Amino acid sequence: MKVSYFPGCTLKTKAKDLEEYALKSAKALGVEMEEIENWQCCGGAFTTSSDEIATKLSSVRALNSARQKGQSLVSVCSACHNVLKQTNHAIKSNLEFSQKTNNYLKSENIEYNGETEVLHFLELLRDKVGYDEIKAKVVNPLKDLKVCCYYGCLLLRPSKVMQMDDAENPSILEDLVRALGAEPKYFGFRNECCGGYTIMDQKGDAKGKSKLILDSAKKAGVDVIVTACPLCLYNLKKNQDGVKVVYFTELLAEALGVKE
Amino acid sequence: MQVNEFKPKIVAFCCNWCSYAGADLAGNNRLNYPADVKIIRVPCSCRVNPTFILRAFQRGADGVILCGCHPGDCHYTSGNYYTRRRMALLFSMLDYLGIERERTRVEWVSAAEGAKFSTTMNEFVETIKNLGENKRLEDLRCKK
Amino acid sequence: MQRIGVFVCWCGTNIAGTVDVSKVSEALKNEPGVVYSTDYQYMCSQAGQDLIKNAVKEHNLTGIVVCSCSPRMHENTFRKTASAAGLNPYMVEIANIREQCSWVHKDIEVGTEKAIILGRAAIAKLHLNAPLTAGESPVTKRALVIGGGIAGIQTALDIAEAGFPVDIVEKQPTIGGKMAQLDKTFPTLDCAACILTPKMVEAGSHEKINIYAYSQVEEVNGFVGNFEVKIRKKARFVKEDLCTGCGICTEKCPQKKVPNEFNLGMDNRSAIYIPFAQAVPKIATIDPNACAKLKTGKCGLCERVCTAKAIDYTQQDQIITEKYGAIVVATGFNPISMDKFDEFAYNQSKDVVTSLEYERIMNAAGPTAGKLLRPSDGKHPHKIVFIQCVGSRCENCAEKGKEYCSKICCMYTAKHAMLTRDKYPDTDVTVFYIDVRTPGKAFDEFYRRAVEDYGVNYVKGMVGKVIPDGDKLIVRGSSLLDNKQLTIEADMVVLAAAIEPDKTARSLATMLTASMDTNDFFTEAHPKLRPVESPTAGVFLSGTCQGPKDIPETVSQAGAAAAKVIGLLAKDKLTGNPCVAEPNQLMCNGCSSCERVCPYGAITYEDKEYRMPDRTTQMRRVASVNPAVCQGCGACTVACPSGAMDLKGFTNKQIMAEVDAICK
Amino acid sequence: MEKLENIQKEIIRISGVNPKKCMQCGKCSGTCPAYDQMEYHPHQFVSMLKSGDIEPLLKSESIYACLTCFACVDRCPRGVEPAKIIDAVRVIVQREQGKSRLKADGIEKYLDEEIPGQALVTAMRKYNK
Repeated sequence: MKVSYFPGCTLKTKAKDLEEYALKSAKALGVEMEEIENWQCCGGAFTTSSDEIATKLSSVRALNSARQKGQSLVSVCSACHNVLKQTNHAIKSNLEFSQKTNNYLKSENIEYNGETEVLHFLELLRDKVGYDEIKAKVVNPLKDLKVCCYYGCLLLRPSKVMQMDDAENPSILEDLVRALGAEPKYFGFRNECCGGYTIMDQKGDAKGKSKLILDSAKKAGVDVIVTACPLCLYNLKKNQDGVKVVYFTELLAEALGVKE
Repeated sequence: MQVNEFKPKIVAFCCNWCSYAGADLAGNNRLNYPADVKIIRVPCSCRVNPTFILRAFQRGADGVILCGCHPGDCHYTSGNYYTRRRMALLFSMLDYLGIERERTRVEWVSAAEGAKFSTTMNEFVETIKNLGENKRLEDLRCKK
Repeated sequence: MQRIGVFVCWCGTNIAGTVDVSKVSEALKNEPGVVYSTDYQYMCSQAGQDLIKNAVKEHNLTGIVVCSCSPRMHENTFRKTASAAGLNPYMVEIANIREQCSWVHKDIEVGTEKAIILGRAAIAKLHLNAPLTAGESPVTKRALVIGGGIAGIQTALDIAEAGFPVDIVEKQPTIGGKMAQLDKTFPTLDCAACILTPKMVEAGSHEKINIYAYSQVEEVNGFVGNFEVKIRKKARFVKEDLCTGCGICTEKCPQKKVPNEFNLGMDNRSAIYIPFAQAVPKIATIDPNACAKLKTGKCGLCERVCTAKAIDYTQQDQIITEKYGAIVVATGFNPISMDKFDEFAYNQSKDVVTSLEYERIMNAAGPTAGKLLRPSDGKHPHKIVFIQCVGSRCENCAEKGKEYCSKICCMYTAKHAMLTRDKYPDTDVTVFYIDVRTPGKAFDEFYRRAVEDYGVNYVKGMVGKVIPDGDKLIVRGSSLLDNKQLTIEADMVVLAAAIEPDKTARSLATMLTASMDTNDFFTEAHPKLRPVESPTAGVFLSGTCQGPKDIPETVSQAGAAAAKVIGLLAKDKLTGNPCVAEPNQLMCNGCSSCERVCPYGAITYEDKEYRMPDRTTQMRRVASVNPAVCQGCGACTVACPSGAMDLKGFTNKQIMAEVDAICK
Repeated sequence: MEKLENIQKEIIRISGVNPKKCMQCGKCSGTCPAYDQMEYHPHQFVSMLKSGDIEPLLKSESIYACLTCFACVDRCPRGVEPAKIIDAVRVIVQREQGKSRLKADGIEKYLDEEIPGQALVTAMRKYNK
């Protein structure tokens, strides 16, 4: 299986782990992640205003490049995935937005109307590879490891657009963790916001939010918290005391025996 | 007020149990639609003989809309299924005659869908206004 | 040539506000055949009707056109008026210039012009009207009530008391419905079982009432006065005439881990079971999905312990066919699923329950024997949060809940809050509300008592999220009046789930050809004036199948539906609809096209002798319509290739005349 | 005054939100993780947009407190989507000259070694024209 891969800026700098383990695992599972040429930063956040065109063009270029190859567009970073999927949805559902966007891109000979399937790496694992298949390929079952799965917001919401899982009671990460042989631990704060980018200039507030999440996970009696988002990881790590926070891809690579 | 504004003539056949009641409900809720629409009450949409529709065009109607109960909800169990088949045949005949397909419309409106009745009529009148006068089938002898 | 009178109604300002009625009356005077035309404030009033009667006599009218409200409203009124004036009641045509003219147009010129055209079309049609006489059909003096909750029970009892036999069809093994699951009832706090079970017993023992429990309606044929219904009586694997309801089988049954529907799955029952102690009929039922004997052939314990020899593992479903004159729908409601509202964590924590589940927890016969214990660990909760409007008043595009207000939640939530505080003063109760809706007798007083006397903490606002955290539920909501976000650490959360019609209602409506609204509630013939009748003649509505209702409203509607049924069954003959199909046998070629499309089997063929132009005689096969069976849909008229078939009251010529008048 | 009316229309247009659908239940504010950082709360954005009381919103810091976590969008029972209103107000404020909250120069003071690029670009998108 071959898919187009959109890494995003953070995975090339501060979140190299997230990418490295994802790519290794994909290879082990027989998925070829073909990095898009000349990709540009997604912008980190999707501006919902319908007349914001320019900020969404980089996403459209990436979507179009996947379409030209007839491949799905996969990203590992929650933020990139959120922006790509919302942009794709806007193109499909808002005629005015789609016309304006295509006008902008005429000079680049791009005409894009939402044809590409946008997948998060997790969706790729669940829907294309299959968790049973992954379970069969686990060489290093993560026995007795208690894992809290932290979703945050970007993976799940807005649920009408993301359509990845039940946004209020998700299971895509827990099911993966279970397939890897570990024990997922439920905790109530798993889809609450970590404070996001406000860590930049409103540090105190963001810290408060992360602390609630960490406390709740600790109460669940947990060895490690996994997440798919570099910013969530950063915010949680800043506040951690005692609980390890890692990317889900790290556990995946470890279980598949390709971590090193 | 424009003097020469095109006032289309539109005949709406409505079945007594669903669509006519839906039209009444639109009235109860004061949901406006253009006065160009005039309703003829029939017991069931299947009472509408395609010749009635042709007759309307011949007499100068610019659009004809036929409304019945939703499929499966016909008061007479199956009447609207006959309507659906008959109208499909009429559509292909109108195509053959070169009458714009959009001049004739079939719509399912339940007794509870006053809002749908009103929006449907607004849309239909708009469509007919865009198409302009029906000249193809009009019988000039019928013109005063 | 007809002599036509035209009567234009003002309907106060309803019509006169956007239609110049005198102009309409003047304009229609010039139509051919019109010999009299006038307008009047309220044509449907006694004075208005007298005006029509006098005009008929004075001007020797042969037919009348009334330009007024919808014929669905007053066609019958004016037909009676005409009849009283000596005209045939079908020599009346209505031009609908209210619902379909004055109320939907704003400009008086536009409205007037349209009203004139509508009047003209009615006149054109009336020219071709012929006097019609209705046929008669007999009435089967037996009623069917579908659903055995409080609505169905009350309707059946009232019909039976009037002396007519009634059958109740109930899909559960016992009658009683939702009310049997309730603990106390607002606003009087009567015990639900104490007031319901005597009625259940009365229904069960009434000589005129026959209960088909554990049964479902499969097919409905016929029409008002003459329905034929097929009922599937599901196999209980217990002989009803032998079972004494002693309950030994339920005690001995080894399979005891079946979720108990009656307690909403909060405890277990055995594979052979009696839903609850006061069940009517009190007969055991074997659940075929749980019984080891039925699934694997091994066990048979219940057969061995039953001294009445009532167990029969070979029992089959039975189909019963019965004739009825009237059918009452009383299919009731269910709370909606909470799956799409998991921001309230219903699927994530056992301590988040629906109000109906809370009702069972509070009930002495419930899973906790009436003690307030939370489901997760059986501990007594000290802090409970109630959330109102879960799934009610949602916009449709949210695709999760219901657009309507479920009506009963405000009151039962107040009841739960009050009872909790009364029995357990150490338990803190908070209710989040958007509005508290208490429009009923002694309702608002009840709610105020909960607040003022029992110290229930009402917060105006909505909960956004319930977060299970350890053994607590963190409830985050807004207090709009304090302009604050509240975080409450609760032990239990109770959701006032919206209610929806029972899922079986949709297929039943199709069988009955009774119409439903977009929420699958049955529609009434008129929302104000005929609230317990379906637009389909002979079908009546009782209880929440028509819309959300509390118990007193349900009972009054049940009684009203019974009164309508009694009125129908008291008649020996029903006057039919004279607007039926009629073939011109001289034109009929006997092709059978009409017979094939008739949904009622009203068309048969007969051989008749005809004199031909050359003076020979010839036997010909021609169609003939049974006017008692024909419902007047008109499908046959269009199917007929020779144009022999026509529909009285809506003839081809009449409709064409209307078309011509409108297109003029 | 006329200008504010135009801004009201503009917010409704670019956010695609119809504030009249709101039934004032307050669920958006009940679920907002940034509630305490806001002077005007999500339900107030909806009701003030509806009544045309736009000026306080344009001046408020609340537009920078919204995390666009879409909790209010997902949970609103009437499909009103308050976050889109807040985003639209922010966009309109920032399109005015000199209204960028964060500039490229001076950004160093917010950085540490581990802060991911994602935080930077998101903040720039949210705080900058």
